[in-house]
Amino acid sequence: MIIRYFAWIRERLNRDTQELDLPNEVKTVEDLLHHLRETDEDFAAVVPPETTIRLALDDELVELDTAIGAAKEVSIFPPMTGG
Amino acid sequence: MIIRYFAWIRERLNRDTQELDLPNEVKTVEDLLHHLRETDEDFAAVVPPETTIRLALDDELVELDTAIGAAKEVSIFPPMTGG
Amino acid sequence: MSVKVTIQAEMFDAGALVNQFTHDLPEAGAVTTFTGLVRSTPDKPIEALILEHHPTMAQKQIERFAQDAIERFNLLAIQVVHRFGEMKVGEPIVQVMAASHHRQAAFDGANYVMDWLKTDAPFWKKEVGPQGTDWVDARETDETAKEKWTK
Amino acid sequence: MSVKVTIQAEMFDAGALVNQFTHDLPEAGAVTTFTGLVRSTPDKPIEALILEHHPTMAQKQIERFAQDAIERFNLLAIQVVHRFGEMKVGEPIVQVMAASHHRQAAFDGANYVMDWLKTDAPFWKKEVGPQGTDWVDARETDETAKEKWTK
Repeated sequence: MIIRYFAWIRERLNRDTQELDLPNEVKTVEDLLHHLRETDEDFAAVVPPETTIRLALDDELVELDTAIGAAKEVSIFPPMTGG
Repeated sequence: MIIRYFAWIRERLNRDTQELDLPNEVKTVEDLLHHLRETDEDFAAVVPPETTIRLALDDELVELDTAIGAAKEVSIFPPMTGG
Repeated sequence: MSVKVTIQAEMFDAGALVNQFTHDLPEAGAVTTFTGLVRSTPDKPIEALILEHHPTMAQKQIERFAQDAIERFNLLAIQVVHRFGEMKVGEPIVQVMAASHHRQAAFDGANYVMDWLKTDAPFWKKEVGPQGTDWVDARETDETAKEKWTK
Repeated sequence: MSVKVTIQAEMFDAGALVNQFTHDLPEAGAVTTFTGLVRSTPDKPIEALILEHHPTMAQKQIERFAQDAIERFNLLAIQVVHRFGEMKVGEPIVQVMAASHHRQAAFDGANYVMDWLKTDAPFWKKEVGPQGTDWVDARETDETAKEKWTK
């Protein structure tokens, strides 16, 4: 699983991508966030649970309860401000 | 009083302007239309009462019951189709 | 808060107008441009359009709609160019440009001016087609389009 | 029924894009163009904007909004250009052009794409000002702007 970070999340984590083998109990995008907060101090500090973030699986915006399934990439980012 | 005609009304009347001294009893724009129909065969034929027309007094759109007052020009035309 | 209205027979360059309009507005975050063009469709092919107009009234009316739009939507600037006379298929007839800080005001400003212009600006279209010339009838939907601004 | 989406770092010429887009659409009676620009206001002066983006996702999302707009408003064509990277005050960030037979569809098409793009296209703005750089917060009103399309 490749994880991509964007905008201030990327900046504060000081990394834009990361490869990770997910344990079997990580089924949904929300599980992944829990897993990252438990195993990664930096992530827990930069993206605490109350942070407003948005997520994409393989270029599709998803909700927290979306199953990760066979997705190859998860993108984690703040609300968009384009246009 | 100058009367200006536009679009198909102008074409069918075969005139674009006309000068006219209005009798005292012609107070409103509607009175003027009656007066034109009574005194001008061409106008009566081209613009019978059921015709959808619009009117302006000195460059301002007006209703049938608007008083002519001190206006110098009346414009008579079909609904606009610009833009 | 500037309003500029030009009524001309000459062809205009739609893109060049957009660039000129935008050039001196450093505070504008949004510019909406509407361009109305002479169109020919397979079911009703035309060769050209002739626009008759009432010069003094057209100028005054369009300036008024533009000023209304500036105040109603808090715009930075609005510019309208409307042609009269004969124009070929594909040529621009009218262009309305509205600039504002945020996008919705720019959309609404241009849309508002176009809705009023369609029914209340003294222009009349005559189509030149294979069967001769024909005055264009006013569309009922143009009259009702204005109603969205009175809600 | 064509959709063209370009995501690029290079500056673009807003007016030239309008003219290119319009050139090959003889059936289009209406073209609406929205141009979003880097703006600096007296109360919040900035020098430049840096846009970060998610390239593959941005392309797919914008193509989808554009295709939705084509079908929803029966448009003839839609084109979107969105920049990323650094841009100066007054430079264009994004341009959306919608062509249709009649004017309201062209207005709605461009407006619809912009509303979705603001909240669902993966771009993030960072302002470069006298006090350093600052990520732009998402606006609540951008999120609610989409609601008008679900009525």
